[in-house]
Amino acid sequence: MMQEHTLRKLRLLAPVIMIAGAGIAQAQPDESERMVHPPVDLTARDKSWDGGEKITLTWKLAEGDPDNVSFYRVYRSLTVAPLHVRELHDAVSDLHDDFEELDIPRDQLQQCIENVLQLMDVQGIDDHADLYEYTRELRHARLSMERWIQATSPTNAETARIQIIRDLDKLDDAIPTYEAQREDDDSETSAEKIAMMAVTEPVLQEIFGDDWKEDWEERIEEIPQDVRFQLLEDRDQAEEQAEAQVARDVAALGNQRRYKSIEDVKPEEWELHRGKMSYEVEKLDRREKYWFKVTAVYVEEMQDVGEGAIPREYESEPAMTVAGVQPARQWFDGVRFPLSLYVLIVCGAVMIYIQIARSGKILKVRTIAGLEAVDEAVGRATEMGRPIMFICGIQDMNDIQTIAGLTVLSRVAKTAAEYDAKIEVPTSRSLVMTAARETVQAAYLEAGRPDAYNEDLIYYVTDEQFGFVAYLQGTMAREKPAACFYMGTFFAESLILAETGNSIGAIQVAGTAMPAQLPFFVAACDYTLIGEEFFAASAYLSGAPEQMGSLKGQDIGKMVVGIMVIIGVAVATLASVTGSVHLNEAVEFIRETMLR
Amino acid sequence: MKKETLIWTIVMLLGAVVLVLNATLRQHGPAGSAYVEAVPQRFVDVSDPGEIEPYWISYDSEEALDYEICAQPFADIPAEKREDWIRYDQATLGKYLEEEAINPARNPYQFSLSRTIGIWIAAFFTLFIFSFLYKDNPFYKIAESCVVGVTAAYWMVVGFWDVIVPNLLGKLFPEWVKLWAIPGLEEPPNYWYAVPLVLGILLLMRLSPKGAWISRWPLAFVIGTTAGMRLTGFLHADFLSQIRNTVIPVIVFDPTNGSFDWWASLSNIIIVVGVLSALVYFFFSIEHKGVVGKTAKLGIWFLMVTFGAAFGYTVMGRIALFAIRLEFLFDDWLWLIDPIQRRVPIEEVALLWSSLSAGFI
Amino acid sequence: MFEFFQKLDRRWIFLAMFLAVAIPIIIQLDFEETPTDLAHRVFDAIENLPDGSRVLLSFDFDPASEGELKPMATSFVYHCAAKNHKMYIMALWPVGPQMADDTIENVIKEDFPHMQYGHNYVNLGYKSGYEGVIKVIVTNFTELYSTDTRGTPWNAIPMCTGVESVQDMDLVINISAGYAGTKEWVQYAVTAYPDQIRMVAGCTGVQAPLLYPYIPHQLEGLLGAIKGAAEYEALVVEKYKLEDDPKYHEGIRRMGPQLVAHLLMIFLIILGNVIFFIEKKRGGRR
Amino acid sequence: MKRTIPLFLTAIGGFVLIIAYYIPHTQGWGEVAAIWFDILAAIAFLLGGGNLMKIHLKKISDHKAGWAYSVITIIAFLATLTAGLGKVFSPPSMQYPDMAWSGSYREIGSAFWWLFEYAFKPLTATMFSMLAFYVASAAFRAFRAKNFEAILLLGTAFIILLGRTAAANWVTGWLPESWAGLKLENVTVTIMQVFNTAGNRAIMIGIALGVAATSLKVLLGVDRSYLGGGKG
Repeated sequence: MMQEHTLRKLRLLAPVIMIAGAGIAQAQPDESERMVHPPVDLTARDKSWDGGEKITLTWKLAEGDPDNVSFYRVYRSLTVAPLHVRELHDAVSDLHDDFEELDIPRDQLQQCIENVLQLMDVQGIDDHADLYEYTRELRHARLSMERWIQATSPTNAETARIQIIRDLDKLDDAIPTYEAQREDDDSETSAEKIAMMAVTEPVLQEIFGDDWKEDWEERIEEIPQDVRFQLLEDRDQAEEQAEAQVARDVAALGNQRRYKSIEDVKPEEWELHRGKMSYEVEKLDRREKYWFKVTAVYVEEMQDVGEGAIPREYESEPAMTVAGVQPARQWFDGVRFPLSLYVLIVCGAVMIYIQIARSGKILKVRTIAGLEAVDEAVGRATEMGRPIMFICGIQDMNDIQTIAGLTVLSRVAKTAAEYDAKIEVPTSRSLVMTAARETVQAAYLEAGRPDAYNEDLIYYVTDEQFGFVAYLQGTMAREKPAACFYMGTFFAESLILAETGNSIGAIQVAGTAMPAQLPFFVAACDYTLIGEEFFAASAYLSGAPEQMGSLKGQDIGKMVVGIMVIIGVAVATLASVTGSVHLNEAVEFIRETMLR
Repeated sequence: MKKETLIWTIVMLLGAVVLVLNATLRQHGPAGSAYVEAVPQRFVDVSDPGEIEPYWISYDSEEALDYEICAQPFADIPAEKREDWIRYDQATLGKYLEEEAINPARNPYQFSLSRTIGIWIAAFFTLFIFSFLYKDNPFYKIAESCVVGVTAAYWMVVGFWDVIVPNLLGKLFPEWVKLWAIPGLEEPPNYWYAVPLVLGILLLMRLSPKGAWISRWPLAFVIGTTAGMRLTGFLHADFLSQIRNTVIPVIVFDPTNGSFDWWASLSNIIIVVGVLSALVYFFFSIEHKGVVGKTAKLGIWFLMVTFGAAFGYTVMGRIALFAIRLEFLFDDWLWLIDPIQRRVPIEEVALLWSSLSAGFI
Repeated sequence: MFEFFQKLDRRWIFLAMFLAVAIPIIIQLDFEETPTDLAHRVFDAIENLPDGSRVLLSFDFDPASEGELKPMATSFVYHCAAKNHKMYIMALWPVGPQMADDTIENVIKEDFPHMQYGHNYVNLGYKSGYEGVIKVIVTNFTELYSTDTRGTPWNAIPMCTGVESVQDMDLVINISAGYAGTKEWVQYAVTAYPDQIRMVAGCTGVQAPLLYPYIPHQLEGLLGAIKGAAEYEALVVEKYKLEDDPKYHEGIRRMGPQLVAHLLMIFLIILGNVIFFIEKKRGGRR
Repeated sequence: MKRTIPLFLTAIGGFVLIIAYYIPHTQGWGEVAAIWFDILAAIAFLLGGGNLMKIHLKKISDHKAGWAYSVITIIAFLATLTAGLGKVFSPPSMQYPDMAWSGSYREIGSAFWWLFEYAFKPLTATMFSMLAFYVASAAFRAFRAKNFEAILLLGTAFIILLGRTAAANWVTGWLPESWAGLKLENVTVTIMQVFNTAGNRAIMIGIALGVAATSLKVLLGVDRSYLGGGKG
């Protein structure tokens, strides 16, 4: 049983790597032909002002880039964080796929792997209880596989062998990390378990005979006490030894840290000019320390592309980071810093203008065609003695358009109350019904006619879009409202409503910020408030000077857009014309930092 | 008016006659019939007597071979250790006939009355809704009343099972919910979810005349959080990202050979000009006169092209929707066409037509 | 005659539209499809993935848009299954899982009976929260999807072990009929992780114009409306020799009525304008 | 008091979420708020559903015109509600066959599924498909070349309508390869990618600003019409 342990050491050290090396060497017999220079001065630092999952790497480009370098391969040290589970699983399932693909007969070997996979799938490999079983299977699989690779005749496809060896390497990466994790957890590692069993098994066998496995647990009392004590002592000792061994292994791991490649990156043109490039490693765990290495890789162009051929790759010596870097989380998300500036500019402008308006200065704004129609429509409804229909979209209160629709409703309801017209508000959401009742009630109160307010005219129909529309279509055809307002979020129903309204000859005013529905409202309604105009409508309609301030503020926002676009386009065009490195960096800065 | 009623009565009678003929002249039962496949579902609890949690597996699965209890016939398993029911999967007449020819005694496919009624109801609902295109009528009103009732309740049910149970009850009282609704739930209680519960109760205070004012609190909370989320969300997603996308060079060179790419340059110029001019249209502070007016006019042109494009695209979708409704009527209900060959050969339709025309002659 | 058209009762238009769609359906009129570049891009995105890749399919539509989107769903699922991709099916729309079940029933159960639930495909079901769902699952699936629709815990689903987030998917396919749909996926998944998440989408005609700005950087390919579906279908049919299986011709079949109806629309626009100009002329003379 | 507390709640809720957006630690709060909103909306169903019942029962008891339709609505409503909440004919989940309530409420074969499949689905889909008719009549009536803007609108629609079917091939299929850019299907793509992109971008930017300003007005209490009666 101690064999297992030796195996473990073996795996960590020589033979496989030798085999693997041999395999790859066979595929690339003339590696010495080409020397790729490594990148230099690799530095890693925590990305500041982020959520603690990014580290920025910077390195000087390798000598001979771009002619002799196709790309850079970035590696990062394996963590002992949850990632290991996935790596392990990936490695095993890759192996499994290899065997499926190669059409190897279902011998013991593949059975082993399948058993492992099944174990992992069913229990999840976090389950400590199955650890022993599981690692044992894995070890069997490895051993058999190595034998198979050694034994296979040269007629076997070379690529297949290389593939398997690569996958074995991956597995090799994965297992120690996995065990190191166990070590960290302070639970029994598989090595310890195995060592303990190695001590226990012969004793049990001696006492209970060959079929001791069957029922030793029940018969454990039958073991003489002194033997039991001795056994426990031995087990403890074995565990200690194994633990020490694992610690040594882990330490060895630390020295020859395991890496995995995360991405192949090419320098941008301007980076080539600068001779320096950087890369942001994402998705890191802020509880971990990371080491990185970067190599330069040259891929030879293939002359004749045959089935299954692997292009030759020449990889340089790595540039490595010496100290581990731990990503940290800051209290402010720096990526969003420019955003906060825009928010401040836009909101600040709105607030300042509101303040200016409150101080009594009259702000001039242009007229919007659809808005005069509002009073006209209400007036006509009164004349004709028919109701007004107001629909504030089909979305719930968590849509700002619904809220904007309600503010328009407040104004329409006030006018209606003054004219003594009947206003009907069917809603498609319960919360909107509640809010609309508040709104209309307030409007009636403001108009000095709280008694005329009838709660039952503001009612809920159904949440379903087309159920709601079916109801509206029927109701509009029957009640023939003189004026219809559609203010809020609308989807496909826009045209059903507008066409029905049109067929009964109602004045229709629509306002929405749904670009897809605007054409239908534009085509079938009398007036349409397009996009931003819809949000502006409430300010116009209220007539309150402070509301006008918000419109001025919005214009400042549009000016910011204009300035940014013009500067950006100018710089981008200059960069495109001149090909200047600095200008390209500037464009990059504008796009990726200022407008992120 | 009377004449119209008469015409409609005749049309409807004729329709009914055609339907009856279409139903009766079919060789294999009335048109619009639905067929199902009965799939027995059998489960066995294979947990050991000592275990608290039962472990159920399908009696017919491969896994069942590992357990001794499944070696005996299903009926012999103790009643508390087994559960079974029949699941009815959608099937087609073609499959039914195929199986009937080979193995009529144990045909898993069968006629389904409930689903046949369903198809007929669905077909009538479809016609009722379309009838509104002629004019409002009692049939449409029936369909309208049904759709309101059914859909309102539908969303309430969805809200209950998909929101209230997992996200409110499941967070506050996981142990209890686990007992009856979500057996697999393994979460510690999260008492933060008492906040929406309290807000919800405040909202319901509206039902009592005195408590109406307090129901504004949850509403205020909702509106506040919505405003907060949308403010940053829109500025980030739409405002910034659209500016970023517009930062493009207006003179473009082909990256492969360095020659001037007039097409890409032109498109980029149009995009930049379009965005800026359309934005000028939305300016509120300045009247649309002079240069501003002209630019705004250009902006409107861009908007109009955008609207036209959206219109053209949308038309496609609407027609496809209508086509699928007609396919439902012609295929599932009337069995006039059979585009995906779900039934027996089409000659039946020919038979129907010939007998119909024979009837008329 | 002119008077009749001038005051044309819209019910005549309705009748014309009805006939324009109904007749081609009954006589089963169809035309050859020449796929455009966008459809090729979608097809290639799926085709060029190595076999057995992980693909997330989000079914964000309901029966109301089945006419346009179901043919796409069918072809997407067929294509992924034929390439042996692992399909993770989810939905941002409450009825999405049912749409998914229908498609699974029609495609996988019938044509790929060997595919196993949990190994080759899984239906993760619907989660409420619109784009909120996307925001969460781009970094962590299990936070929302602790189980699939059948109640199997995430870790017990074989194909889900090792999957942490949307970033682990090799491709996201979104079939969307509106909010929340492709736009939200682009905004909150692709834009947030441009290097990790690739996406193609099929959408309704209404949405398509709004999504064009995202092509090709954020969205590799886009199938717009039934036309897009038919083009993509034509590619799948050609590649996998499905000429004899009418199930995969739904989009192509539906282009017949589509064409006639479009021609009718064009005729109506022209007619409307002719009337308008005659009116103007007469009015001018008066 | 009746007005101040709601205003205060609005402002607090909004500003907290705005600030939370910038702090890595709290960036998830927006999602929590969204879930809470869903819960609140689901509870509000009681108000909406109650109101629905009230209106229709009132119609029935008053024997208003068309009260019989209200009876249909109420029957449909209650039947669906019972079928769904009670999971009628809905088999248990496969993992827990002994727990009657463990299955999905919309399992195929259940009563709720039946209502969905044969009532909900055909009714809503048919309603949706009526748009095919309305689109036609709108095109006939509204798409007239009254001025240059209208010409642009209908011209674009025209090209897209043609370009998105096999008809495109008939009209411009004869053009030689060197003129491929003028083929209708390519013109369609150009319109979509250039003009449509520009127009939509401007609309989207404008909307974003409108949303921001409206939100701000709500948070600052400048706009508080939704808060109901009472000056203050």
